[in-house]
Amino acid sequence: MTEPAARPPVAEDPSWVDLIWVQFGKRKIARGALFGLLGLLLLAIYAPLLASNKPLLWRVADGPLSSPWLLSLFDRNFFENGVDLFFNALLVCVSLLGLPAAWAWRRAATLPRAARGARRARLLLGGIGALLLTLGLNAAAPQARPKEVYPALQAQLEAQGTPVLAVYPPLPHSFRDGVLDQARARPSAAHPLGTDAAGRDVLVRLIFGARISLTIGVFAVSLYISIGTVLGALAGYFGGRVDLVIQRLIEVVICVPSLFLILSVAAFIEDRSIFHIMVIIAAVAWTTPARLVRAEFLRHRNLDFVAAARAIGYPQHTIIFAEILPNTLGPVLVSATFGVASAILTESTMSFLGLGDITVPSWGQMLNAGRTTSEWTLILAPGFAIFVTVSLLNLVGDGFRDAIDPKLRR
Amino acid sequence: MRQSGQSTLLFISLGLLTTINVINSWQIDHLERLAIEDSARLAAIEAQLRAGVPVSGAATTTAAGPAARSAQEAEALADPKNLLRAPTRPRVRAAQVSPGRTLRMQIGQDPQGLNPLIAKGADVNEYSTYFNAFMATRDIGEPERWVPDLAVKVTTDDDLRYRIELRKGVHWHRPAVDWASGRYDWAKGPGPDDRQPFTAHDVVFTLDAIRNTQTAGRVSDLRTYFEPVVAYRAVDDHTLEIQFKEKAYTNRSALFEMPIIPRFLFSVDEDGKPFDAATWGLKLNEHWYNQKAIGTGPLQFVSWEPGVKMEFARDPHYFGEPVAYDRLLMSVVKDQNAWPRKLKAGELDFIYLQPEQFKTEILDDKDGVLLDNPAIKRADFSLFNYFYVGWNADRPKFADKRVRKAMTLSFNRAGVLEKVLYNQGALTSGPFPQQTPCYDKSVQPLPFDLEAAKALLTEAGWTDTDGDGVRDKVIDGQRVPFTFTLITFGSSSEYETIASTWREDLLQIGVQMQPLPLEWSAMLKKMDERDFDAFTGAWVTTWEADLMQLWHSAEADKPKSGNRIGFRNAEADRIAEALRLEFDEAKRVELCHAFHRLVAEEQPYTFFYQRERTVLYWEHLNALEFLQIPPHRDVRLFSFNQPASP
Amino acid sequence: MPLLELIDLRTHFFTDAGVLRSVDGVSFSVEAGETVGVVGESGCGKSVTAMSILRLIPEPPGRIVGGEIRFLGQDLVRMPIAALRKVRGNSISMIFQEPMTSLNPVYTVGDQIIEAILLHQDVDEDRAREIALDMLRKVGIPAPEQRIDEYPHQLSGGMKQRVMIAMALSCQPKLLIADEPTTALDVTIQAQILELLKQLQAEQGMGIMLITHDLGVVAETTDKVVVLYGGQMAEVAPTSTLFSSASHPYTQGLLRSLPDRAPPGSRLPTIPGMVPSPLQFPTGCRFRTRCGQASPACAALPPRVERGPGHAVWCHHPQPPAGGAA
Amino acid sequence: MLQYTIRRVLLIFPTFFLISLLIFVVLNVAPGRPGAGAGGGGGEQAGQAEQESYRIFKEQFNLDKPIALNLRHLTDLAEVAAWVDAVRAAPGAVPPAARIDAQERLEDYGLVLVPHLLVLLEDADPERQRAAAAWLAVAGQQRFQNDRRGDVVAAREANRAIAAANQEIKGWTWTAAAPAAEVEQKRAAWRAWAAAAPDRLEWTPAERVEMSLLDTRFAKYWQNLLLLDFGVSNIDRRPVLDTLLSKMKYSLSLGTLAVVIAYIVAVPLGIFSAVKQGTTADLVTTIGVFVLYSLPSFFVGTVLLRIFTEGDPLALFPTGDFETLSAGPMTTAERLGDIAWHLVLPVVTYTTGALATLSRYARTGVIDVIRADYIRTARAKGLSEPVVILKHALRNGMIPILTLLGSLLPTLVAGSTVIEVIFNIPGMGQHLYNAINLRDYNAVMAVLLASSVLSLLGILLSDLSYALVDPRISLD
Repeated sequence: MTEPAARPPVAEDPSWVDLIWVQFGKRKIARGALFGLLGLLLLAIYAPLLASNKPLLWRVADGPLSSPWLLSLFDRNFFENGVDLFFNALLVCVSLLGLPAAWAWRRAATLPRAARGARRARLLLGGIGALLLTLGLNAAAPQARPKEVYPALQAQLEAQGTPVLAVYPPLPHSFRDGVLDQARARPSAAHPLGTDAAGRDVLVRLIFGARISLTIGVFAVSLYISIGTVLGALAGYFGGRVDLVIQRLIEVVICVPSLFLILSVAAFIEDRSIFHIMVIIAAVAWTTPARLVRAEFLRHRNLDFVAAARAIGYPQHTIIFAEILPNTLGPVLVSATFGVASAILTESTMSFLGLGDITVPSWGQMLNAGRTTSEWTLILAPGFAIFVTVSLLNLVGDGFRDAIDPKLRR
Repeated sequence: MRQSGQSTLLFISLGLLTTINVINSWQIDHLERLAIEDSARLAAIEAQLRAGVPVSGAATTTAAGPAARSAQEAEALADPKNLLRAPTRPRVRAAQVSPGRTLRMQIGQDPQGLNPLIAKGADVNEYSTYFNAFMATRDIGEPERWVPDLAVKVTTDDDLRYRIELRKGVHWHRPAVDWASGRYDWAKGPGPDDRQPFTAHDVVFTLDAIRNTQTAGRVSDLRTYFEPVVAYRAVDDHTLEIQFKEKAYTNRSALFEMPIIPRFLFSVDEDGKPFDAATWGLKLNEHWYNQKAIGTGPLQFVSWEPGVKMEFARDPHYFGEPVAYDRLLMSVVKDQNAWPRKLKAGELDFIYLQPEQFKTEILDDKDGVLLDNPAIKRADFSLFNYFYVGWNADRPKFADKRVRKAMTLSFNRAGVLEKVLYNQGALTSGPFPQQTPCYDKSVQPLPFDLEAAKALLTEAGWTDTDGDGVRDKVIDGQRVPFTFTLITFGSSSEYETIASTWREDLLQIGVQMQPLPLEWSAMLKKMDERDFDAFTGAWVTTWEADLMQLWHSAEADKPKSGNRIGFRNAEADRIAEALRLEFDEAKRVELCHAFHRLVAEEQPYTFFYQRERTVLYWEHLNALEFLQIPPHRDVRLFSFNQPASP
Repeated sequence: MPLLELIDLRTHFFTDAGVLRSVDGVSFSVEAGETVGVVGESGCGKSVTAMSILRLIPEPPGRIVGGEIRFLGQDLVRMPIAALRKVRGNSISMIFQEPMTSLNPVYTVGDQIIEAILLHQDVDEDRAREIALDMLRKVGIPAPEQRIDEYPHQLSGGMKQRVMIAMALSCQPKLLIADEPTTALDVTIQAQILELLKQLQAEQGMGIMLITHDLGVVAETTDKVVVLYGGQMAEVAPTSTLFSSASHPYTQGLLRSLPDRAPPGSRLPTIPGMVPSPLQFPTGCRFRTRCGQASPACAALPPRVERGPGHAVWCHHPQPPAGGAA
Repeated sequence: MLQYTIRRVLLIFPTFFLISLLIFVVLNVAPGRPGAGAGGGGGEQAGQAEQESYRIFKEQFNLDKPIALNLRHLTDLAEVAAWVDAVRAAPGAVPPAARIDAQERLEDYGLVLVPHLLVLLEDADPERQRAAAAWLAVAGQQRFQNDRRGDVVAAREANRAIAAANQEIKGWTWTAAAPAAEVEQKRAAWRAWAAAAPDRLEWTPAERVEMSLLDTRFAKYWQNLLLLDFGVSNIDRRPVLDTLLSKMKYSLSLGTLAVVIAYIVAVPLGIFSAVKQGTTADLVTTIGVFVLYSLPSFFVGTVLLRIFTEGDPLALFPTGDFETLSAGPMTTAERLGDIAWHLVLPVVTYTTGALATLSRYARTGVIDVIRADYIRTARAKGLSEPVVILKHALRNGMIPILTLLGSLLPTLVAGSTVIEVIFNIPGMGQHLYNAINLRDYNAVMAVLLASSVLSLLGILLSDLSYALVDPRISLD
């Protein structure tokens, strides 16, 4: 929630964002759901800390102490998916910079408004910079993979009588490497939700699935919000022929039933990855923010403060992006929150129908695989995960909507 | 109170209407019920009448077993020059016939159509054995023996010119059209139920259709066999002559197993007007009757609603042994997960089990009671196929047979078969079905041996020189690491499991493999363009071995050919060519065994396994029996152990 | 017996932010045939008082927490809701501030008037329509036969308010509560409407409770004035008395800010400060934060001080009449 | 109103055109060979890939044409020569992908190639001449005319001539071993053939423009579309429209039932929740509705199937399908009962999803109006609470939810893929799913277009119904 860099000369209540925040805070359920989401995000970020078959600490006899777990975080042969690498980079950044950043953010609140915005923008940029740096370092790092299968190695060494110090995460299983001998195990202490056909721990995959689902939701929505906002802004601001063309485009896209279109397009892409899926979802869903933004623009275009901005000679793009756009933030934010939920649902529906990316542990994928078995846990666990995430998002979205819509305020 | 007056009136009239409606519906329901009862009674009377009247051509089946079915057939079988021989056993035991029963089975998807000449697919081939008869069929007991079907006698002197004597008194099924409309009166024939007779002219018409380049679909596969035909003609209504250009072992099976379509129906449009000679091939592709079935087989077509069901009924005029029940209902159930549920609910009589279900229903079944119902039984049969991993021999990495062998050694086939595929099949070491004599049982599948694999790779020059854990080698002056991409069939999750398991093992020997799941069409494109390192695949095979398409080096250079891996081996070429011309069974087996040993040594494929199928069925069916040869499932073999419907 | 008598009425709103004591001890009465003006600044509780009478306060968050509303001797606060409905629109009618939105847009004006007539009078539909037409004619709507079948959006603001009045008066109520009936209208139409009300009052002899912030209107139309401040009584007096000898500093402030009382060319005097938020009313006299006469004593609740017949003021320091006024 | 309606109806056509263009392009640029879907799973059968029949297949479905813009007439001699050489090159000399590409181009481009091939026929290299003649025999083939519509007799007559001509030129090729005299004779035949119809081999600029725009898949598709011909399925070769219509009844029954039930439940629920806004009852309803909303329908369907069709105590319902397939003749009443019994679980699944949205709309709608001044007026008139809500609040509050019905039209008819797949209901959703998996372009196109048309109509209907319900809106 950054403030726009340039303050409009005759803007509406400048603490509008705070106002919404206060209104939102009054809704206990929505606030709880937001904390739930935050927890989910942390779960996704810290997934490797919860579950990995690489020991956090490892020492053979009196040899040097090492952390195969730490090395594995940026091993592109182990975490081969870009999503996982991104989250691992986040894990490092959040762990190292999270607390100082939060402290700095809070401290910024004591500053005067203008300085606060700038400070927070700088903080945000710094955070993104740190993330990119981590990712870059990771790309530059050698991609050798520790070949050892640690639990097996430990057993082997101990059988030889060599003392081994090994500290594993609470769930010492990999989300990826299955152990054929343990395939399709019923729930037990070692595997609280059992294992799947390849002998992979279901709970571990569920946790890593949160990364996939959140990524799909957030990225697809950011993508289509960007497209939609730009197109909607253009249509609403310029009107006339531009509006006509964009309107037609919107009309064309909304007339084709979206799930049908998504399924058809997905089926005709041969090597589907989750990035394809995100793009497809975005390509179909951008009309919602476009319409919202366009409507807001039409409403604001003739309002006094825009006329005032124009009268004192602000360039056109400044008017669009610094003055009208912040006003459209509210409805777009609401639709984005619901959008994330529906993107997650769409992805799991696609996976369920066999049109997803089968290489990633997405929840829909797991549910579809679980359907062939008679194990209730394999159906209920991913189903419940989807349900909880979507519920949380919907509740937060609902809270935002109530907070933004004064009509529903009590 | 105008308003209340109006509404009162409205309510009264509404009430009246409702009452009238209820009474009406009740009356209609009653009438319908009467009508249904009447028609059932009529059908019963009809069946009784028919039972008393012998039908021409079809001597009522007796318990004579393998005995000849007609005088004509008996005479023909007596001729020692006849290529066809008496069957070793009948398909149906007459005592089992249960009138009034419907056999209910599931099919996973609709066939492309029901014209066996146009529609492609293993399913159509199977269904056509229900409604169609062929020139000759393979014997159930001894598949190398041809037994009479539509033909009773086939003779040849040189394996080039065949003379065929057709069975007399056979009629086509009555087309399933709206006869009452009068539009189809042209299709009526002189036979019983206005049927049209089957003659040699139908065979000639079929051959014309196959050789007409305008036709497309399954015919294009058949055309390959019939292109080298010099001439064919109908000598008379029941005699046929055909001359091939080249002698080939495949000529016989092509001729005998060719689907035959009736001329009276397929040479004309829906109003009975003959097609133009210039374009009739194109018309056949979209013929109005392609979505219905017609034939001379034991079951006649009743209806097909795509996505819902397909129905067949016993043909009362069938010339051979009639099937043991009245109707065959195939309901389309696309979701495989629903199959066991539907069986359990009694909506189906038998189902195929998928590997996952096999695990769930059979391996995990503690009490040994299938689907928790003691009345459900199990049967298994082995399919004519083999799964393999193909190596692109044109890629430097896999040009070396030691490398290919190392790949096979590092693939824990037995483990995967057990854990992922639940032992629903058997490991295989060569390209022949294990039930056929061609399969050389002395050739054992390679073991899972990572140490041996490491040794072979080192021997082939692949060593880890830079210590990054991945072997490398200098090829064309460049140091390349041993990494490769395995294209897997993306629509099935078991491949994903198999690939991820294998990848872990390959890492142990310093090879990095990246699985790439692709849709079938994308996979096909990559294979056609030879743009792959390795891929997973499966071939469905036939009883007789033909090695030309997959293994001959001439095919290796053709784009879009079956020899996608670029296998070029002079010895293999020699064997494949010799096998085409060899008619002696013992010598054929020898050639096959030689070839089997050759590929086991060369490892162009990593041979994986031959799949088995498990079937669950209700015990009101007699123990299920399956054919050794494709399509394996033959509903003519199934029968109920209760005489009539409950 | 007065037509309507409010005794120590208290209506509070219970919100997340706290309790809003919008009406906190209001007492006055309305006699038959009398017009009582209720004045005060925005947020002083005028409208809430009016709505409390017919118990139209949205509940929750609002609630009448104390006091009595006696209408012809019956306490409306404790009356069962079914009985109250027989009073609503029948013996007590209401006209609202916003004629634009007070009529249901999806029904014709005729439907909406006839609905009320059918509800309270034992007549059939045809007769109800006649009554409605009659009323429309009475409130001065031209071509009522045509207008009766039109939708509200087809009428102008003044017309709508006339329709509202017609609806309110269609059952010959004994009391009419008019909540700023003319605020949203042009000045000329305002006068017409007030004139109409006066005329109809003369015909039907009903009591009118006229809520307004416009002292000019009060002077012209009312017999008695109730001045509210912060949800509490400030002063009550016959209209002429109030204008001549207002005693509450607030009332005096109000009167001073009337344009016709200030010398031409001079700056219009105003009451300093702003109306405090209902959440933060001061204790005791709620006006003390803005009052020039405030003393420490004002922290206690102000006493009711009788200043003459029908004239009372709630103040610790009642003022003598402001200088020189009529 | 009438004028507005007419204008809106007319506006449907350009929009529909754009939609069809969008879908067409999206589906056609996607890689993957039509008709090449499925297969694979249990293994493929070795077979000769026959070029001839694949070419006929492509021709039949216009797949040999470019998607929306045909610039093939700009092909020059060098390109054609390169392709001819690529196809006849020695094994291994040309990458397989390039060879396949060259071959497909030579097969697809048709008459455009003829002038260039005629030049190559005069090439010095006899092998090139031979290849040129072989490709001329392919490229010179004329298309048959459609003899199912229009002047059938004339079309048949023409087709006979075309067939004869095609047959004749097919013979004008020779083998590598052919004697020089035969080669010369056949080359002469080609020259004479070219000279006989020179106008066929040259194009005026106008013809080129026409070719660019009209000799495309999209143009051909639209030509057929104008005659309400959606083409035939490239899987089972039935007219896709027939299949579509036969599927519609299933989706329609399921959809209508589900929507009606959803409305019956959702509207009172929404009103209840709105009237009780802010109370515990409202909170519970809102959260409950949210829970339903967040449950993916495939999850609900799967779990319901598990619970209510398996297991002894709760095996209450059939395991899917629209009706009992193996049943004998039934009276209409029995059949309806059978269908209803089959539809219980699908409808419940369907409803859980729709319920949330609808009741949410109803609640918001009523809340929007319940604070309105005219509701206060209605109360002040002495109307009882039910009358206030049902007569005054509902009519206004229900405007959005009523108009929503219009936008539900496509869902009603087109059904829900997920539910139809899970419950094996052979409706349009399942049909689309299968068509997608089988790469049945025409069927996918038809389903998407049909549901788009329904959407367009739904939007129109919802706008019109808005005007009917709300007197404030005037459309003129």
